[in-house]
Amino acid sequence: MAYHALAAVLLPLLAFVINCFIKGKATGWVSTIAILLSAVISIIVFSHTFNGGAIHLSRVWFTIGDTQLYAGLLLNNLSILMLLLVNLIALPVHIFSMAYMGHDQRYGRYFTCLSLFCFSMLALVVVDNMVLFYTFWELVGFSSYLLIGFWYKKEKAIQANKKAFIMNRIGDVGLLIAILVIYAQFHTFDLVKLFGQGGLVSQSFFKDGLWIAPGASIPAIWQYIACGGIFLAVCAKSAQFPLHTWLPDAMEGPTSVSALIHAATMVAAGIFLLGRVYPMFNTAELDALAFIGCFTAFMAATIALTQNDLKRILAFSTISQLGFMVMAMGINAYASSLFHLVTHAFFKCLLFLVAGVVIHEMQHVKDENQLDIDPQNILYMGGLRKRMPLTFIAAIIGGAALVGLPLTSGYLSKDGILIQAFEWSDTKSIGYKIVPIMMLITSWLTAFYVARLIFKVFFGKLRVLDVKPVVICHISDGGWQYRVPLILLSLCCLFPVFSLDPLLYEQSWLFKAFTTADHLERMNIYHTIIPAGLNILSIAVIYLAYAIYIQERKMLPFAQNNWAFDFSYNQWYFNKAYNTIFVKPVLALGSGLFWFDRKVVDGFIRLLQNILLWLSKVADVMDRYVIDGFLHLLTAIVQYIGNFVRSFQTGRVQYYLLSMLAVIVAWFIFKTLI
Amino acid sequence: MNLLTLLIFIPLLFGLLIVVLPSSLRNSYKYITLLAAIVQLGISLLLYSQFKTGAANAGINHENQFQFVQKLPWIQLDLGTMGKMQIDYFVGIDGISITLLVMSALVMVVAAIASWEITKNLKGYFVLFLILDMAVFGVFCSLDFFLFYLFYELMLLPLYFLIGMWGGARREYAAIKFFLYTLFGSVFMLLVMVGLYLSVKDPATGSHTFNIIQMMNPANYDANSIFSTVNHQTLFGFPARTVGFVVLFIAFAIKVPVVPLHTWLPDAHVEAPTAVSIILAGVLLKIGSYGIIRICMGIFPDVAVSGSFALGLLGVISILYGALNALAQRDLKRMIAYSSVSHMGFVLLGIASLTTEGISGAVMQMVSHGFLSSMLFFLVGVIYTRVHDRDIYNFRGLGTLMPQFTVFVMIAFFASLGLPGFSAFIAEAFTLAGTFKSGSINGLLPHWMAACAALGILLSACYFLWTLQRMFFGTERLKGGEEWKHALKDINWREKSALVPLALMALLLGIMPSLVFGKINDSVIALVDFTKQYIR
Amino acid sequence: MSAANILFYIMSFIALASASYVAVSKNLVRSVFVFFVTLFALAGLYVLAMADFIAVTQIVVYVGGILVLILFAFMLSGRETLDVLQSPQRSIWKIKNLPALLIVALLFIVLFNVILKTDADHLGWVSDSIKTKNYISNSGDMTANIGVNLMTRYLLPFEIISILLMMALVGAAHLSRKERAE
Amino acid sequence: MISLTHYLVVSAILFCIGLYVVLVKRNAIQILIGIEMMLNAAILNLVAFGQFDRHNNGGQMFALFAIVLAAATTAVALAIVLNVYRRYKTIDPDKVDQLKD
Repeated sequence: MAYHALAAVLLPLLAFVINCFIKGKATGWVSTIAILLSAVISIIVFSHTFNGGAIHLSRVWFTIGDTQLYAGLLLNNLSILMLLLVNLIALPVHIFSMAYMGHDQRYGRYFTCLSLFCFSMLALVVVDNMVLFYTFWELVGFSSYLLIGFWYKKEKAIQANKKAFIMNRIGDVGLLIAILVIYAQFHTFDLVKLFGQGGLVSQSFFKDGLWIAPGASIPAIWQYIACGGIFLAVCAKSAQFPLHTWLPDAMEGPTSVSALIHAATMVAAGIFLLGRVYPMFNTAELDALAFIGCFTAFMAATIALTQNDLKRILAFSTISQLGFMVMAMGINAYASSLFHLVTHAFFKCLLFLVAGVVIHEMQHVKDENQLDIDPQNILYMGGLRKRMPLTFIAAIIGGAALVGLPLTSGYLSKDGILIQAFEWSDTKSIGYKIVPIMMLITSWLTAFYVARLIFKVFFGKLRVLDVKPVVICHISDGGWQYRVPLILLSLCCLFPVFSLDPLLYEQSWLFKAFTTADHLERMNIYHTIIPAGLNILSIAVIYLAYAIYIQERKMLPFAQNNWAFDFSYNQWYFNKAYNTIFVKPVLALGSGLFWFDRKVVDGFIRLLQNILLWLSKVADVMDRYVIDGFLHLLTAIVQYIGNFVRSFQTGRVQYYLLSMLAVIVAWFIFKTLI
Repeated sequence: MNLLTLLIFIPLLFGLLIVVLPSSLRNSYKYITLLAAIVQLGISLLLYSQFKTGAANAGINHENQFQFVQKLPWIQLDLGTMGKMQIDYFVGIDGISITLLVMSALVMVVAAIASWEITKNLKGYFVLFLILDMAVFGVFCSLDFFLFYLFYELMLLPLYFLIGMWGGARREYAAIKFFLYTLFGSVFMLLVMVGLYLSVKDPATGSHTFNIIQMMNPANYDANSIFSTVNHQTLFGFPARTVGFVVLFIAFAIKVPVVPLHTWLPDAHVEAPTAVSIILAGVLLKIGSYGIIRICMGIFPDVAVSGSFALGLLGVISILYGALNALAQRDLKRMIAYSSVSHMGFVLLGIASLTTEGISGAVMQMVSHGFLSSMLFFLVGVIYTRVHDRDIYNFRGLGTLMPQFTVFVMIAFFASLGLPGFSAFIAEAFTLAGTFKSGSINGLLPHWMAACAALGILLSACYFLWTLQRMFFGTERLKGGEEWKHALKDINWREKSALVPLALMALLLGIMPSLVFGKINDSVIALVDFTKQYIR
Repeated sequence: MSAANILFYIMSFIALASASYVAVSKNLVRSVFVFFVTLFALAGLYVLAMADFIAVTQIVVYVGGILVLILFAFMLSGRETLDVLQSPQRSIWKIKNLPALLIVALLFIVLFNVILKTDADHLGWVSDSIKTKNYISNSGDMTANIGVNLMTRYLLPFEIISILLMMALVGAAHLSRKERAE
Repeated sequence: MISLTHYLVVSAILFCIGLYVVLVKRNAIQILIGIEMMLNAAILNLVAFGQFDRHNNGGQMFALFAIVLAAATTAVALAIVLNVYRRYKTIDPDKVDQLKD
């Protein structure tokens, strides 16, 4: 089976390599067939090995010093599930893309990148050691970078992909540091050895401020730093506070990409990472995780209330739902978290594809009528339910799943999380109650913005007509490439896929696969009251939205000019704050250091140089005027004497006589005087 | 004929050929040079394939474990009471040199291809180029300190002229700066070399020797000599061995370059012609770090151990400082030059860790940076030859105009910023792993150094991505308008033939690091064992 | 002071003054004629030194022979010499004559010094000659004595001198002969 | 009786003047005059000392010879001067700087 899984991973790579060398429509088919085969294989693998114990296959990759590095596959429930999930999401998205990107000039490049992403993502979920994990962790970020910036002439898109990559890099650095700590501590990168049953991590313990592992010890702070690094990685990849701001911007990429990468798979990688390294965390760290997730969920939901960009609303909703999952991890609801990951992947992908169809049609309207509108702005939409019924139904199903209404998959997973959150808070002090309560509120907020979205888009009348009264409208559900994925995903959003009992999440096969405990009794009141209360209130909230947006009643708290609205609309001012707090200071630091480099370091060198120059000038002056001057004086004297003497040396006989006489006289004088 | 000797002196033969050829055949010079480089590459690959691994071939401080050794008596003077002066022509390689040899040979081929753009005074250029080529290989192979120094100095002169005569607008300034910097370093190196010579005696002959490997053995030092390992002599009030180490380290650190001795690098790079930039970044910087491993650590392991904290700190400072500086650049070439400072900081950090992972990572980084920086400078050269401008702000949307070029730029940038799958990732990750492990294993470097150095990876993403976004994406807008648009043709086959091997090597080493690690492992383990005895 | 002394001073003054004039004069003709005066004055000094025959010879040979020869040469050398006459140099004390003057003055000082040191009046043989009355007084028979000595004691030098004189005259005649045009 | 010293001094002065003339003059004839002066200074000395040799008349005799020799040299010298003049059209000895034809 391991080789089957390997084949499933490598098929998209093969497609990527082929696509690097071919052009045109064939690329789409290559990629789609590859992912189709991969999906089929992964279904086979899944059916054979799920709940069948882990398969671990590894080969020596290379040796460094005396450490051997292995490359291998680790197929346990988690990775098999993810393998299947990624393939099942990727397949409809590929089909969808063939139509959605059909008219793009760089169609081939798109599928090349998409295949690269699928390969990286599939590899990420099956690899068995930290180095390879990091490798593919970053490669998914890279392919996401490529795809966000796919329309590279769009200024916003390239700003967004830069931002996405850099924010992900922050997380990567965190993960890298965590890996370094783990490696220094346990001398291995192997996930099984580290985090498996009775693995090295579970053998380690704290003592006297040291983190002691078999064979090494390190100050305890480094355990916290490692976990902090992992949190950072999770926050970056899964768009959690404080590193969430890249995800809304990433919506600049093609919608199909958003559906695959930024809704279903890549952003879930953070949760997957948490699942992989779960034994690392101690209680305090898990609590921190819960608070991060809770806060993110709430914050993103409030922001989603006021956004007008269709994809941005969905992006914030993704952040919010990811917050749910992170929180679930934090409250020890490991299985629920993964359950929600899977259900969320389906319904969010569905919603994005719906958005894709809508935006595609709006773009048509825009192009055909030469309107100056943003095709993603929901304020221009409306009344689409009659023109695109299938899409409408898909949106209703997806929305219901997102809100968590009964009979959908979302109901099962989300309610499970909420119930466990309440149970968890019971074991803690009263302050921890804030977590489940916030989550409840978030759920209602979710209901509100989903309702708002659907009402604005599909109900009422087409508001484009306000801009230009007469428009040509060819709005429809589109071809089979649109319909098939929508139907496929819609089906996956319904309860039977996960559990035969539409009301009890505990009965889900998926939940059972990850729960070690056998007792699934409904232990307390929460199991009844929460789903009931939640859904009744949710429906009330939806009615409220209906009242506001369809019946257009004025409700005071929803005025568009108070501070709360601004706060939400501007996404809590995070972008601005980050710009002022981090980006500008770093750039300023860079410039400052460059100044330092030029003026101080180089300046010091130049000062030395100047001193040398000055010294040499002094030496030059010395040389020229003192030493040389002395010589010049000498030569001048000699020259003068020479000139004087030369005046005798005229070739005249008499002067020779004179000089002879001079000698004689001198001799005489000499003799006379002495 | 010894293969190494052949490898070293082949450029000289071809250089002589160029000297002899009349100027009317000047168009053939570049082909001759390319041929020389390719022959060298062939020989180095042959060496690589014949290179034996295993603990018995580790090299480092065992003379008989070196491979392809050639040892000929060269200068032997009877100095009467001072004993005999013994200088050998002594070349040989171990695991640390072999990968660098192959890397240098490939970079030289690329540099030869990049030399196509040179138009004036071809004879001088190519002869100097080949002399430089010879000196570089000589440095990597020589095991006699005198020979090493000779090649080391021989490198300097051609480079000075290559920058000073074929460089950009401020070439004289840059050339002089480069020359003074490196000369400053090597002059002091000479002093230490003589000191070492007078301290070390060859046990076999009993006379003083320049043999590097003999210098590594503490037993070979005279008890009363200046660098004696037994009696701790002092020099200006400092321990003599420390002074010796620091002086040698400064000489090599200037080459690496380590902050704060780096300021020659941006100027030299900016002014140098593309081919020289490639050699400078691809090969010469490695000579600095190679010298630190082979000479500083080999001869003064005790000081290297006690000073490793300072070395590591310098490495971390180089990483962060170089990266932040790169962030502030407008000149593309200058930015890449600063990124070199940052990346070479990893090498120093890895060496300072004195762990197998760290040193392997450092060697890997040397090889990887050799390929990647060559590629980066070649790419800058492509733009520069077309429009004679390198200001990042003057370009926008090059991706539309030069799609293939942009693909290579993206490969080079992402490989440089440590994208997994490329060599730099393996190098940096294991350098950091070694650094971090050092805190737990030998306690030389504190843990936080690795964490700080990891920030360098983040910063490198910032400046590379910023450049990518600013120059290559977006709608096209050029300072030179239509004129530039016509000038900016996509890369041609010649440029591709230089870029493809580099990109492939970066990718290959990222996927199969064993190509490097397999050859260097034994030597690295031997080096770590050799230094371990000094760790208290 | 005797009359002889006064005569001596007068004569020597004339001789030296005229010689000086010859030295400084730029006029060749004039200097030649002033040179006569010098020679005459010198002849007077010879007389005062009891050598009247020499004085006569001096006048005959010099004035009659040499000076006439000089004048002839002067006349024969023609225009060149006259050019010199026509362009007398203005400054007498030219700087380039200074070294010569200096040397000459120095030489004079040296000579004067030597003369003073020698104290010629009290040289041994001079004192002897005064003691043995072997000095010439105002007797007037010295010419005969010269003639006898010339023919006896100094015969050989006399003959050699005469041959020399003849050779010189023949040579001079030969030299000043006009060359045939070739 | 006039003191010998007086004669010697006069002779010395005369000699010096003659020497000066020889050194300074640019004219062959004038140089010749200078030489004659120096000769006369010598003759004066001979004559002056000749007073104290009554029997042999050595001084006077050699004074006589000297006068004759002076005449001979003058004759030859003047002949040369004339010849030189004929060839070079000058009697400035400085300008006579070619020995050959």
